[in-house]
Formats: sequence, C-alpha cells, structure tokens
Amino acid sequence: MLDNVWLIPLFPLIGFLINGLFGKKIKNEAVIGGIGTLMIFLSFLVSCGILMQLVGMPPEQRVFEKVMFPWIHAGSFKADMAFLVDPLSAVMLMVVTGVGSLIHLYSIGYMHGEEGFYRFFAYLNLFCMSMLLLVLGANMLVMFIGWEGVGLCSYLLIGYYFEKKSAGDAAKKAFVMNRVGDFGFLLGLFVLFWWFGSNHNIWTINFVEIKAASHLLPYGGVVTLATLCFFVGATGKSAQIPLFTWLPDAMEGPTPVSALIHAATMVTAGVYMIARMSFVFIKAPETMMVVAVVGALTAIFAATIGTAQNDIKRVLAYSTVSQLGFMFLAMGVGAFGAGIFHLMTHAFFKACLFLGSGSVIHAMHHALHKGHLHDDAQDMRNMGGLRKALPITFITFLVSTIAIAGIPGFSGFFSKDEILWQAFANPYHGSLNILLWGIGCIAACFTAFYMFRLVFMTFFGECRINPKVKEYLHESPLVITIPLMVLGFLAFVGGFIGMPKLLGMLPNYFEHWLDPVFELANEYGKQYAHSGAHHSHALEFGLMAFSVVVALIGISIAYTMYMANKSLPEKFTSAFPGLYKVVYNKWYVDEIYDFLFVNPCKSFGNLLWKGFDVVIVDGVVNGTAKLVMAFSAGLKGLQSGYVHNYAMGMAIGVVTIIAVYVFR
Amino acid sequence: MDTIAIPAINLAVIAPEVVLSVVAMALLLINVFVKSEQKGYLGYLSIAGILGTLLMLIPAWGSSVEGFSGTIIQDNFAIFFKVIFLISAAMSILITDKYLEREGCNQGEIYPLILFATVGMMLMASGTDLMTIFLGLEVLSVSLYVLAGFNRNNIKSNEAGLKYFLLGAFSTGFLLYGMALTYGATGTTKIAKIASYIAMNGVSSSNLMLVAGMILMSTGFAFKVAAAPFHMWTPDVYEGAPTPMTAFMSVGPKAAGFAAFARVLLVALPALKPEWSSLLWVLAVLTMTVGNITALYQQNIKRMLAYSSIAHAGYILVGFTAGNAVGTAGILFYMLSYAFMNIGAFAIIILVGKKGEENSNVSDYAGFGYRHPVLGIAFCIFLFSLAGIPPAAGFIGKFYLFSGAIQAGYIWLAVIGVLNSAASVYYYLRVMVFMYFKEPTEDFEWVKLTPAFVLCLLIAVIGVLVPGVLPGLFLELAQKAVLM
Amino acid sequence: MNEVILSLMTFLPLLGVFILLFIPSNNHGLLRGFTLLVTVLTFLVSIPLVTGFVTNADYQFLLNIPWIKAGPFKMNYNVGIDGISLWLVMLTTFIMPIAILSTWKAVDQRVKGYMACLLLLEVGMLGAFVSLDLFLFYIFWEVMLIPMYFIIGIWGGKNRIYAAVKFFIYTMVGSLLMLVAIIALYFKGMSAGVTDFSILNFFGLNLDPVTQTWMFLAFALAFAIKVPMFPLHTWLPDAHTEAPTAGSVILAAVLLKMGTYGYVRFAMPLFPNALERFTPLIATLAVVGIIYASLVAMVQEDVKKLVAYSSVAHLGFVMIGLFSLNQMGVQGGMLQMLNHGVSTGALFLIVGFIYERRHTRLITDFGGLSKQMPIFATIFMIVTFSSIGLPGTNGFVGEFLVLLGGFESKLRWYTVVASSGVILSAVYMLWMFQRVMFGKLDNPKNQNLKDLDAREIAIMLPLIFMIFFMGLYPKPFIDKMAPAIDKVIQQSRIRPAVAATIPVQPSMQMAPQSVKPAGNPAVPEGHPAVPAGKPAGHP
Amino acid sequence: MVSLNFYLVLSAILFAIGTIGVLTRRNAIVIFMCVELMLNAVNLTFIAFSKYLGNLDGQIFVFFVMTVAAAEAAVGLALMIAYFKNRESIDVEDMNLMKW
Amino acid sequence: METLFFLIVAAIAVICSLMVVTNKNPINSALSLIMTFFCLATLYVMLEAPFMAAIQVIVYAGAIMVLIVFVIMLLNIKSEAGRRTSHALFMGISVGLLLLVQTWYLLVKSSLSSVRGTVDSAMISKVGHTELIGKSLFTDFLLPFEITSILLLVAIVGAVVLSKKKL
Repeated sequence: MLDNVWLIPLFPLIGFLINGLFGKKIKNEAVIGGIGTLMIFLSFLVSCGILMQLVGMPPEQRVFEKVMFPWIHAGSFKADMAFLVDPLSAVMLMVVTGVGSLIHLYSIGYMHGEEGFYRFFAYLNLFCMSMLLLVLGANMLVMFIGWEGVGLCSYLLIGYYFEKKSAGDAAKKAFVMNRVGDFGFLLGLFVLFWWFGSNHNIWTINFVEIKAASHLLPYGGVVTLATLCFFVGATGKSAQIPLFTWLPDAMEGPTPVSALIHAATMVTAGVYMIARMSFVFIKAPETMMVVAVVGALTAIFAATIGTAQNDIKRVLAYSTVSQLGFMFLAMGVGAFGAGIFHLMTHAFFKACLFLGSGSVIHAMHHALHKGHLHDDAQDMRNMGGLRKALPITFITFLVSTIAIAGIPGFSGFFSKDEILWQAFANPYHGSLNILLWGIGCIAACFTAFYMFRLVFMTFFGECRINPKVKEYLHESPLVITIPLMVLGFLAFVGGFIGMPKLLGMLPNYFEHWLDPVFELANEYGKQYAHSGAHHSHALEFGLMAFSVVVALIGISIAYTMYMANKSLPEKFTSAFPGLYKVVYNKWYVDEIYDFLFVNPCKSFGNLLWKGFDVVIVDGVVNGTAKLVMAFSAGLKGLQSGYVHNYAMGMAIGVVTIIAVYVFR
Repeated sequence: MDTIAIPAINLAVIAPEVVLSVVAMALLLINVFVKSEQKGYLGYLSIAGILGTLLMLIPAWGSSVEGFSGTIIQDNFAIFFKVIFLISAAMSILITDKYLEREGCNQGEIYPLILFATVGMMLMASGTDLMTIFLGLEVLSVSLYVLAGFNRNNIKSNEAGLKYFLLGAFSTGFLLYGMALTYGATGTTKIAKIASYIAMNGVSSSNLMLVAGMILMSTGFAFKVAAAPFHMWTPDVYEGAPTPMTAFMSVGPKAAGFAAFARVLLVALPALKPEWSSLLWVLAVLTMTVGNITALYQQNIKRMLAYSSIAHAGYILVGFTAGNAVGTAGILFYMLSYAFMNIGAFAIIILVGKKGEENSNVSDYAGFGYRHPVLGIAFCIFLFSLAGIPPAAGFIGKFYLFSGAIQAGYIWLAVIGVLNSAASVYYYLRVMVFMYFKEPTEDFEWVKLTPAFVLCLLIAVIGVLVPGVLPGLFLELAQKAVLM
Repeated sequence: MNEVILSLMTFLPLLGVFILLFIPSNNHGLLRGFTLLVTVLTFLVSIPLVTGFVTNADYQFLLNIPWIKAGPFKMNYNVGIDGISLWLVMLTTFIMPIAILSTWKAVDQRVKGYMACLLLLEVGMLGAFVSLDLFLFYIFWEVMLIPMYFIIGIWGGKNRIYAAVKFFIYTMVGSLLMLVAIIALYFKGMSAGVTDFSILNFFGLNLDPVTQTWMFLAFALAFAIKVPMFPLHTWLPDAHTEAPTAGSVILAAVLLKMGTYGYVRFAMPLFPNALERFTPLIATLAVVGIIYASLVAMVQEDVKKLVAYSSVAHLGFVMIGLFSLNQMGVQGGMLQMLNHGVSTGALFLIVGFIYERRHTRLITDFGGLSKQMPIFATIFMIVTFSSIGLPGTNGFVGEFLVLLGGFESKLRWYTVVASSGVILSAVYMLWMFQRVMFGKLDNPKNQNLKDLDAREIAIMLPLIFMIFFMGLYPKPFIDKMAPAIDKVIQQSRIRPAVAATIPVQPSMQMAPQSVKPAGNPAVPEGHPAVPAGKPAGHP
Repeated sequence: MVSLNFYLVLSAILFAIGTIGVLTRRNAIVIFMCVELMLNAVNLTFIAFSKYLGNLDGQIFVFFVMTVAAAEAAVGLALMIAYFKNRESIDVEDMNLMKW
Repeated sequence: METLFFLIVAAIAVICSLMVVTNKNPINSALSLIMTFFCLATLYVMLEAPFMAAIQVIVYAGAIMVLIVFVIMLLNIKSEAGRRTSHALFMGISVGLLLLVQTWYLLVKSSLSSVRGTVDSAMISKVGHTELIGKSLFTDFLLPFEITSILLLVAIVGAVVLSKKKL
C-alpha cells in the first residue's frame, strides 16, 4: 500500500481534470459532484490503507519515501518529485482526505444550482491534490508546490463569485499575502541549503536527509535566521500576525470552501510545516519564542475582534485565526504533538461549525430568496431562534461549539488543555511561559464567549428574520446534514485518542503515534531547556480545572449578555464607544496596511512611471535626440547659402589648422 | 642646337585615359549630327567606351608601370580607383538621358564632359607628380563646374555651378600654394622624389614649410572630398546640380580626391604621418559629425544625401587617419560600394522627381514603398547600405574603415564614428518611415522606367548585396591595391 | 547530414521569402498558409537537433566554411550549437508558427510583406543563435533589426513610428559599440595568435584588465539594451505596445533573449576579470530593474504595457541568475529565458486576442470577461500564474533556481531584495487579471465578446503544454544544458594570475574541478559547481 | 641679388590680399579676379623657388597654372553669363536660393 | 640697387593688388590687376625667367584679362551696390592678415631644400631660358603638357555648352 502513495494525490488530480475539462459538457450535477467526491474518497481509502500499514510496522520504521521522478537537478541542487509517509503525514492525510470527503459531499447539496458547479468541484479537487502534495512532499520543494498550490486554489475559490468586486479583492489579497509568506519560505530554504552546503557539503532540501544531518546545526545563529524566514512563510499561510487579514476576507468564498480551506486544512499548513521541521526549529530558541509569542498574541487579538462581529462567517473566521494562534503557541513551546492534535480536533469542530453556518446561511438564503428579500443572509442580527427550524444543524453546531469552548469530554478540551498545560509547563522560555499560559487562558475565555454569543444569537431567542419568510425556513437536505452529523460526532469523540495520560482512561495514542517524528526535536530541546522543572500532577489537575472555569466564565458572560439581559451589549458599546468601534473595525489593521504598504506602493509606482520612467529615463533618451536636433538646427544655420560665408569658413579652417601646427 | 630627346613614351600606362579621351572627342563630333531627341544614343556609345576602358584595365591588374618620366603610374591602387570612376560614370550616364529629356536640356555634350571628368579623375588617381595630379584635378573640376551648371535654364543649376566654380577656384589657390611650398621644401614635384628627399635629408615636422605645404594641400583635397570645414559648398551644389550629375559628383570626384590625397600623404609624406593623421583625425570627427547632424534636419532628399555624403567622407577619413593597410583597403572597398549605393539612391530620386526638381522632399515619398514595391525594396537596400547595416556592402566597408582605425589605436575615433553612424540611421530611416509607414498622398509621376534605369538599379543592387554577403573577393582586391 | 541541419534550418525561411515573392499578393490565404508551412517545416527540421544532441559541453552540428579572408581578417561561416543555444534555437522555431498563427486575421493589409518580414526575422534570430563566429553573429544580430523595424512600423499601433525608430536606433547604438569592441578584441587576439573570428579562439585569451573593462562595457551595453536592463529599458514598452501581436510575441519570446544569450555566450566568458569587477553594478541594475519594473507595471493602464514592464522584471531575474555564476543560477537564468519566452509570449498572444476583439488595451475598458469568455479566462489564468512563477508551472523552476543560485553566490543580498519581486509580480499580474477578468461585465461593448475559436485555442495549447511540461519535468532541458553551462562558468571565472615566467598550463583552468573535495556523495558527478575557494569566504 | 625671402614675402602679401578680396567682395567677377591674384602670388613663389633651387620644375608648374587659369576663366565667365541671363545679377549676395 | 628696384616694383604690385580689392568699379579692379601682372612679369625677369615673364604678359595680362574685361563690359556691371557689412569686412580682413602673419612666420622659420639643381644663371644665359623650358616641357613634363590640351578642350566645350544659343 505504501508504494501506492502516489495514488493519493493522483485521484483528486483526475477528478480535477475530468471536471475541469469536461465538466461544462457533463452538466449533470450529480455526476460532477459524484466524481469529485468519489475521487477524494478514494484517496481517503488509500490513506486509511496506508495508516493501517503504518500501524502494523514497528514505530522506528514508520518512515517511507517514494521517489516518483527527478524534478529539478541543477548543479548541486537536487529535488525529486518524491513523497514522504510518516506518522505525521499520515495524520494529515487522514484529516485532509477525511474532512475533505465530507465537505465534497456537503458541497453537492450546498452548491446546488450554482452557475459554475463543475468549476467549483474542479477547484476543490485541485485544492485537495495540492494539499496532499504539501503534506506528502518529501522535500521542501515538493512541499512548496503544494504550499503555493493551495494558495492558488484558495485564490480561485475565494474568487469563485468573481463578479463581486469584494470577492476578487479578497482573492487577490489572500494570494498576495500568501506570497509574502512564500517569500519567507523560499529565503528560509535558501539559507538552510546554503548553510549545509557551504559548511558541510551536504546539498539537500530533503526532510529525511536534513533530519539525519540536523545534529550538525548549531543552536541559534543561522538557524534562527532560517527558521524565522520559514516562520514568515507560516504566518502567511496560517494567517498569523501580521499576515492574518486575508483570512476573514476569504469568507467571500462559498462556505464549504471556508470550511475546507480556511478552517480545516490549508491554514494549518504553517503549523504542519513547523512540525515537519521541528528538529530545525527547536535548534533556534529565539525563533521558538517568537513563534510562541506570535501565536499567543494572534490567539487573543483575533479573539477580541471575534467578539464584535455580526457576520456569522466572520466570527468563525476570527475564531479560526485565534485557534491557529493556539496551535502556534503549542509549536512555540515545543509541544509539537499537542499542536498537531489541536490541528486535528480543530479540523473536526471548525469544519462542522462552518458547515453548520453554511447550512444556516443556505436556509436563510433560500427563505429570503423565496420571499424576494435582499436582507443579508449571513448577518446574525437577522437570525435568532433557528434551532426549531434547523434541529440537526443546531445540535451538531452546539456540540462543536462546546468542543471549541473547551468543555471537558469534548475534543477541543483535550487538545486545548494540552496546549495550555505545556505552555505553562514546558521549560523552554523560562518565566515567559507563565505569561503565554495566561494569554492563552484569556483567549480561551474569549473563545467561549464569542462562540456562545454566536450560538445564542443564531439559534436562541426569538426569530428576527422578516416574518414574511419565516415559513420558508426549513432544515437542509441529507447531503448537507450527513457530513454535519459525522463531523459533529468526531468533534465530540475525536479527542479521546489523545486523552492526557493524567486522566488515565486511555493511553495517549496520539502522542505515541507521533513520538518517532518529534523524538529528535525533543532531544535537541533538552539541550537548552531549563533544567527539568518537574511539575506535579496536582498542578496539572489544577490548571485543567482552571481552564474549564475560564471557559464557563466566557459562556456565562455570553449567556448574560445575549440571553438573560439583552440590553447589556448596547450598554456596553455605548459605555466604550471607542473601544467597540476599534474592535468592530478589526483594530483598523487593513487600513493601516493600506496606509503603510498598499497606497505607498501604488503612488510610488505611479511616481516611478509618470515621474521617473517617462520624464527622466525616457526624457534623457528623447532629450538626447532633441539636443542633437537642436544642434542640427544650429549647424544648419551655418549653411547660409552665401558664397563668401563658405569661403570664410574655408579660410578660417585653413588659418586655424596652420595656427595649430605652426604655433604649437 | 640639340635635338630634344623625347623620352620613351609608354602609352600603355595612359592607354585607358587615351581611349576614353578619344571616345569623348569622337562623341563631340558625332553630337553635331545627332538630333536632339536621340542624344540618348550618345550615352550608350559613351558606355561602350567606358566598357572598353574597363577591359583595358583588367590585364593591367597586378603590375605597376611608371611612365612619362615618373609623372604617372599604373598600379593596382590606380586601377582599383579607375574602376570605381568608370562604374560611377557609367551608372550616372545610364540615368542621365531621361532626366535631361524631362528637364528639357537635352544636350549631347554632357556625355563627353562626363568622360573628360572621368579622365581627370583617372589622372588624379595615377598621377605621381604634383603637376599631373593638379592638372587631373583641374580637368575634373572644370568639367564638373560645367556639369553642375549644365541645366542652364534652371536657376538652381546656375547657382550651383557658379558657387562650385568660385569656391573651387578659391580652394585651388590653397592647393597650389601648398604644392609650391612643398616644392620649395623638397625641390621637386615628383611624389617619389619628395619621399626619398625627405627620407634622405631627414626633413621632418620641424620643417614648417613642409608642414604648411602638407596642410595647404590637404585643405585643397579636403575641399574636393567635402571634408569639414571645407564642405560647405557640398549641399548647395548637390542640391542645385542636375540629379544624375549630383550622383556622379558625390561618388567619382570624391573617390578621385581620396585617391590623390592618399597618394600624396601615404607615398610622398609618410614621414609626416603623426602630423597628418592627427589633422585627419580632427577633420574626420568634424566631417562625420557635421554631415550627420545637419542631415538630420533636412527635408529635401537631395540635400539630405548631400550631407550624408559629407558624413561618408568623414567615415573614409577615419580609415585614412589610420593610414594602415586595413584602413586603406577600407577606403577602396568603401568607395566602391558607395558608388553603387549612392548612385542607386539617386536613380530612385530621379524616378520620383518631377520636372524642375520638384517632388524631392522626403515627405513626397509617402507610400512610395507600396506603390512601387520593387523600387521601394531597392531604395531600402541602398539606404540600409548607406546606414551601414549588414548584409549590405556599406557595412563591410565601414567595418574595414573602423577596423583600420582600431588597429592603429584610434579607438576613440572609431567610437565617435559608430556613434555618428547610429545617428545617421535616423535620417535614413526617416525616408523609410515615409515610404512605408505613411499612407500615399498622391500618385507618383514617372520618368518612364527605361531599360537603362532598370540596368542601373540592377547593377546597384547587385553591387550592394554581393560585396555585402560575399565581400571576400572584393576585399582581397582592395587589399592588393593598397599603396603599401 | 548533421552538419547541414543548422544551415538548412536557418536558411529555410529565407528560401521561403523568395518563394513568397512569387505568390500573388492578394491571395492572403495562400500567403499565410505558405508561411505557416515554412515555419512548421523549420520547426520539424530543428527537431533532430534535440534528438541528435549528445549531452556534453562541445559544440555540435558544426559546419565551418571559410567565408571572408582579406587582410588581417578571416571570417568563417561557422555554425554550431551547444546546450545553451540548443534550447534557444528550439524556442525560436517553436514560437514562430505560433506567431504566424497569432495574426492570422489581424493583419489583413500588406500580408505578403508581413509574412516576408516574419520569415526574415526568423533567419536573423536563428542565425544569431547558431553563429560561432563573432562576425557572423554580429551580422545576424543586425539582420534581425530590419524586419522587426518594419513589423513595428508598418503593422503597428498608433504611435508606431516613434516606437519603431526608437527601437532601431537604441539597439543600433549599443550594437555598433559592440562592433568596435569585437574588432578591438580581434586585434588583441591577433597578437596572441588568433587567426579568425571564431569565438572559441577568444575564450582562452588572457587580456589585461583594462582592456577587458572597456570591451566588457561595450558588449554589456549592447546586450543590456537588448535585454533590456534598467535604465535602458524605455524602448521596450513602446515597441511592445505598438507592435502587432506576432511582433510582440517574437520580441518577448526571442529577441530579448538575444541580450541575455549574449551575456552568457560572449560578455561573461570572454572577459572574466571585467565580469568580476562589474558584477555588483549589473546585479544592482538587475535588482533595481526588477523592483522598478514591477512597481511601474503595477500602475499601468494598458495591458500590453504592463506585460512589457513585467518582461523587464523577468529579465532582471535572468540577469541575476546568470551573474551568480554557479550551475544553479546560470541554469535558472537559462530556464527563465525559455520560460519567459513561453509565458510572456503567451501573455502577448492573450492580449492580442482581446485587442482583436475590442481594439483597446486599456484595462479600464474591460472587466468581467470571465463570464463571457470562460475558455479564455482559464487560459489567461494559467498563463498568468506561469508568469507569476507558481510551482508546477515553468515560471517557478527558473525563478527558483535563479534565486537559489543567486543566494548561493556572492550576490546573496541582491538576491534577497530581488526575491521581493516574487511578491510584486503577484501583485501586478493578479491585479491586472482581476480588473480584466473579474467583476461585473458592465461595459456594454464587452457583452457580445466571443470566446476563443479553434485557431486561437490551437495556438495556446502548445504553450500551455510547455508551461506544465517545463514546470513538472524540466530535466531534459536542464540535463542538456548542464555541461555547456559548466564550461561557461569555468571560462567566466578569473583565471589564476600566472607569473610571466610560468607558462599557462592547460590544467590550470580546470582548477576548480581538481580542488573539489573528494569523496563527497552529495555533489553530483560532473557538476563541479562547488567553487574551490568558496568555504573560505563564508562564515 | 635680391634675397629669396623678399619674393616669398611679397607673394605671401599678394596671396593674403587676394584672399581678403575673395572674402570681402560681392561681385562674382571681382572675386574671380582675386582668385587670379592668389594664383599669381603662387606663381611668384614657384618661380622664386625655381630660381633658388636651380631647377625648372617650378616654372613649368607656373606654365600649367596659367593654362588652368585660362581654362577656368573661360568656364567661369560662361557660368557667370548663364547666371546673369537668369538672374540679371552676378552679386554673390543674391546667390542664396539654396541654403540650410 | 637691385633690391631697391625690387622694392619699388613690389610696392607697386602691392598697391595695385590692394586697388583690385578696394576698387568699387570692376573695370578699375581689372585694370589694377593687369598692372599687378605687369609688375609680376618684371619680377620674373629679375628672377631670370624671361619666358615666363613673356607669357605672363601675353597670356595673363593679354588674353585672360581681356576676356574678363570683355565680360564685364558685356554684362554692363556697374560698381557694387554697397559694401559688405563692416562685420564681414572685419572678419575677412583679419582672416587675411592672420594668414599673412602665419605665412610670413613660417617662411622665415623654415628651411628650403638643400639640394640645388643644375640650372643656374650661367646655364640660362648659355642655353637660353626658352629652350630650357621647352626641353623640360617636352621631355619630363610631356604628359602634363598633353593634359592641358584636354583641359582646354573641356573649357571650350564647357563654355560653348553654357552659352550657346540654341538648346
């Protein structure tokens, strides 16, 4: 099975080609959607097979590389088209193909009747292929194909409704911001390649080879430089400060896209990349700290914005940014396993949340459409009390919300708690850890608050939709609800495979599974970790309890404000109008970026073009020509037509020449 | 009283000149009996004479024969130039007939005059005595004064003739003074003796009389080849003269001037090389620059080509400055190709022109390339060759000229030369801009495209393209004709 | 047989021109068909070059006929190709039929002349790539100018005269100075025993640094104008904008490569000391060019101009690659040349398609075309992303190797700055794409646009194929080029200064190879890209 | 015995006067006469040199110069007559139909 | 004595040539020129070149100047309408004077050929100037002499072409 790993990206590629080339002719939505879904499902089956095979192998042998064909061999540089299967990529494969299949299925229902139906499925397949390449890449360059490929698909899918200007803008923004990250990624690659090559004559970008040689890397120094570059790449892809603004805008795409790309898979690429290169990152304590701090800051920053948004998808988008911050926090404190664990559980519940919101929007849209109204189908202020009309959606949504809020027993609790605990306990950053933990806790509180705010505003209370169309509200079809139910179930139970040892009910399968991947990193980490501060179980229990309390506080505030006392939000905003406005406007980050980068670039470009290029550069060229012409006009004037002038010219010539020679 | 011992007259040395003169005189006689509308036949007869002369030159190639007590020589150098003169004369004659008919001044004397001018040029090329050279130059000049003013009903032609005459006579004064001073400094007028005297007595640049003689002679020749600042007559005379004669004047006499110039400087005064090469350096730069730059502004195509011919004199001076084998071979090759390309271009100008020299503005050529595609292509070939763009012969010629300069270490001169060349591209292109890039505004009136014209153009095109693509043979000949 | 392929290929179009002259000029169909046939035949003739190419550093398919021998000069008709020119030749023959097809209908005036010009242009381009004689190279180099001048001037846009003349004179100035340098070089060589203009003679010359400096400057100027490098680029936007589609395509795809090819083939290996000295300057100009052109491209209002400026930026990358002087960089530069040929050529075709339909190129006149022209949109998108350098497309491989090579060389910091061009290219291309293709189809004139027809799709398909093929499997290209590039790199490195008493050993030039640390599995055999003294200069 | 330099200087003076005449007069015929004056100055130089050097080449040269002067006079005057017929003037200041 | 005579003749020559340049009336200029030619003829005699003096008088003063005077009469040219501008006058005169100064300077500064020919006063008085000239003309300079025939023919043809009545 392992040998057939190439089938995994191949199936979606086939799907893409079929739908992309012939989709327009096929026309039948069931066939198109069927092909798309089937292809990714086949990949899922192959992934399962590979997982089984891996499980059957002894842990230390669970690394397999498959070279397809040589790609770029130039001088000492060598990059093959090669795939790497190890426990880490296996996990990602399962997430991508599994969640991907569900979302494909969901899309059949959700996208029903859309104009570019075939286009959508083609893109979706293409995306899956790219994501799988990213995950499977055995060297940085193959990973980079996927890395940019997902960016491309994200661009295509965000711009799916290309007739809307905002969609086009958002797509472009997403791509460009990703490009900024890619720039970092490339630089990181260059630095690493150069360092290994010029110092140890190891010219490689292959992960396995780098890992084998990673003991040569020094701590800090050039590694810090390289990893910081890589981290820039990660911030672009995973929407961390300062490159996070594209993600909320990306909600212009259809909802399944948000679920698949901007929640479950693509945005986690940065996290995955750090995990993939954990053995390099851990050698750069400064970078680790930066990662942790940026992660924590993003977590809280996005969470604050999330509290003030009214668009249902936007809240989820900021929530995604915030949760990605948690993952980076985990990476930054060396809790790679925990980060990946959170990545997985987040994929379940966030996909479920997005799909749920999609279901809500779908229903709202349908209803509004029937009633010929043009109200915003995504604005929570138009919703309320939908639990009756959309029971399945409501239940799955609620389960996922509880999961994200971190209520024990649900998946999000296990993963988030693990992160917070390791942030507190891991010895890498000294006393900074406490601060990180604190920020994490506050962010968690905010998370619980805004998520429940969302649930309350959407599903509870009385229905604020225009009464005319109330009757049209009804539950979505089965293709939509089945994925919801599956994901809701996973959001509920998915955490148990990574249950902390402390609770003791199950062994932490997940961590054991990933152990071979991160072993080396942990080994390196010990070299500079502050000497084994061993924390007691009691402390761990205590913190766990604390995080639950925090979550509950968040929920209760939400309940107070949006269920019990509905005038509170009003009062709050009028009490702090400035703060509210700033938060509501996302801290004006977009505007600041416009001011700092976009506008100067444009005006500088204009200046260069109209000022420099046309006036100076071309001016010199044309000016030379004009000068010559003026000279010409002057010389021409000497040619007066008078014989005596000509004779005079000759005589002066003779006299001058003689003068020069005679009197020299 | 002693009998005069007349030296052995080696007629073979001057056979070409004699044949041509005889033909010319015969034509003068025949002319009396030919009706006005049939004067064209005289042209064909004169071409026959030219061909005969050419045939006489061929067996002489490779030998170097002196004659008449060392006043004349027939060497490869002279022969090569004579071929150029004859070709330019023949091609000019081919395009003369119809022009004269159109302008209404169809007099048969023009053909003998052209032939006499050619004889003068040939004497200049092979003269080895300052007197021979001077007389050859005067034969040429006097014929040219007449030819320039030949269309005597046309005021422009009158003016051209008179201007040329006055300034020519003036420059003759300087030339003669130079010759006198040289004579005084060396005691002889024979070129070989001048050289040997200088070599033996070690006269050098410290002898101001010799230097002054060199300078004054140079100015005389510079006038003939239209080098700045002695070029100022050129545009006016070229513009005013009948167009076929302009074509003739811009090639043959220029070549003759260079031939004599080269013989005097290279053979008689090699000892003064540092002096004259620095003088020529300056003249070359001035000439190229003034010619090209002023040409940029011209609207009248004849005048433009006049300035362009000044510029070309400048390029040739570059090769001359070098004073080495490559440069001199370059002069020879360039003059040959210049004959083809320039006369070809003037042939087209005659075709496009109307009576009274109308229609000779660059803007009159709008759309010409579409109305007459074949002529258009031919014109383009000539212009590209003038601009020095491969694979035309003009490029190879320039290549050799500049190579000579570079070999002699005058790299900056070569650089100035190529920059000038680049500037010149503009005005040649400008003609093409009108020919192809603008829509035609009017129909082109025709001097009917006679076989003679076709022949002339054909020769010109072949003469531009063949030495351009396969220059080997021609360059080899030029190399063998070099004076050193 | 092998000897004549190159000449046959080069002069086949010339033969075509002669036959073309006898086709009645009002039979447009025949004229076009015949020209297409000739170019396709040329392409077919050129295919044995790839199949018969032996992967080594030697020149192949050699043909050497004495041509001119006069005075001190000896010029030969000396043609041959190595790995470097092989692909450029192929690119030329490949792009020509496409170019012919591109203005199949758009040019309906003076078709005969147009076709003749295109064929002549092909002769010039192929000749320049295959010449191994400096003089012959120069001749072909100039011959290219004439047809291009007419193509721009006769069949161009509104401002065509200005553009054509500017193009011509600009190029002329540079190339004439190069001519001076060629001649001077020959004379320098003569004193060292060189007897003809074959470039092979000149590679081994030990010129003194001052001479090298001047000659390098002359060569570099000529090539820099052609490339074009900042600040000598202003002819390019004008020429591109005014030229008819085929002209722009050929200009972008092949003509600009002449400049970069000139650097690899002549300027770099001939003058190593000067190269060393001027590398910072050229790298600076290249980097400035990348950033500058990108910023200017960003604010263009005319699609074609935007693409033209993007060319300037792309070729800046090529220059960085070439001057990084290691296998990766030069390889990348070469690939980038090919890629630029394919993708920018395709972009100009695309611009041509919409221009034919709407007779405007202003971005503001478009918007929302995706809806009306889905096939067009797809193709446009692919090409756009190829131009941006998306992995998986051809643009990436070249750009990546250029940056990698640059980073590994002395140009590290230049490369870091240049890398930001990767971001900017995405900005301007996507912004343009968005404004043209996305948004509402609100301009009534755009509402009846027809999607691409079969001919247009047929033109684009080979290009699209190449975009992906070169992106996913560049190995054949890289492998065939590698030995030749190694050779160029060795030639371009400063030769060890040898004291006058010690004769130059041939093996001295192989120094980098022999110093290569032994027993190093990570370095592929035959790619001695590890410079001998490198570790010393690095931390 | 008059020293050679006397003759040479005299001829230089005449030559200069002739030049001044060419440069300052307007009448074409007078200009031509000034040219003749220049030629005569040269002739004087030739003959003086000839005497000094003791060979006759210079005098022969003078002989030819005179011939040339005659030929030029014939053609030049014919040109002036032709011009005068068309223009009713031989003032060189009127001769500027062609310029620039 | 001889020097004094030379100085007188030279002075007359210079004055007459100045009158050529300054006289407003072309006829007066022509007459002054003839006078100058006579002075030169005198000097030729002093230089032991009697034959040259003779043809100077016959050809130059006689033939050429008569032709010129004839043309002046034919065209009925009055004195010049006005002088050139003072600017042009100044330029012309200063260039001429500069030329004079330079020639003077270089004549004084330079050396003549040191090789003397065989023709001296004794030989001239023995053989006769005309014969010497004649011999030289028909031996060493035969070709140039023949060329003059062509030159004169050309001049005649040219003059005829330019002024014959019927075209």
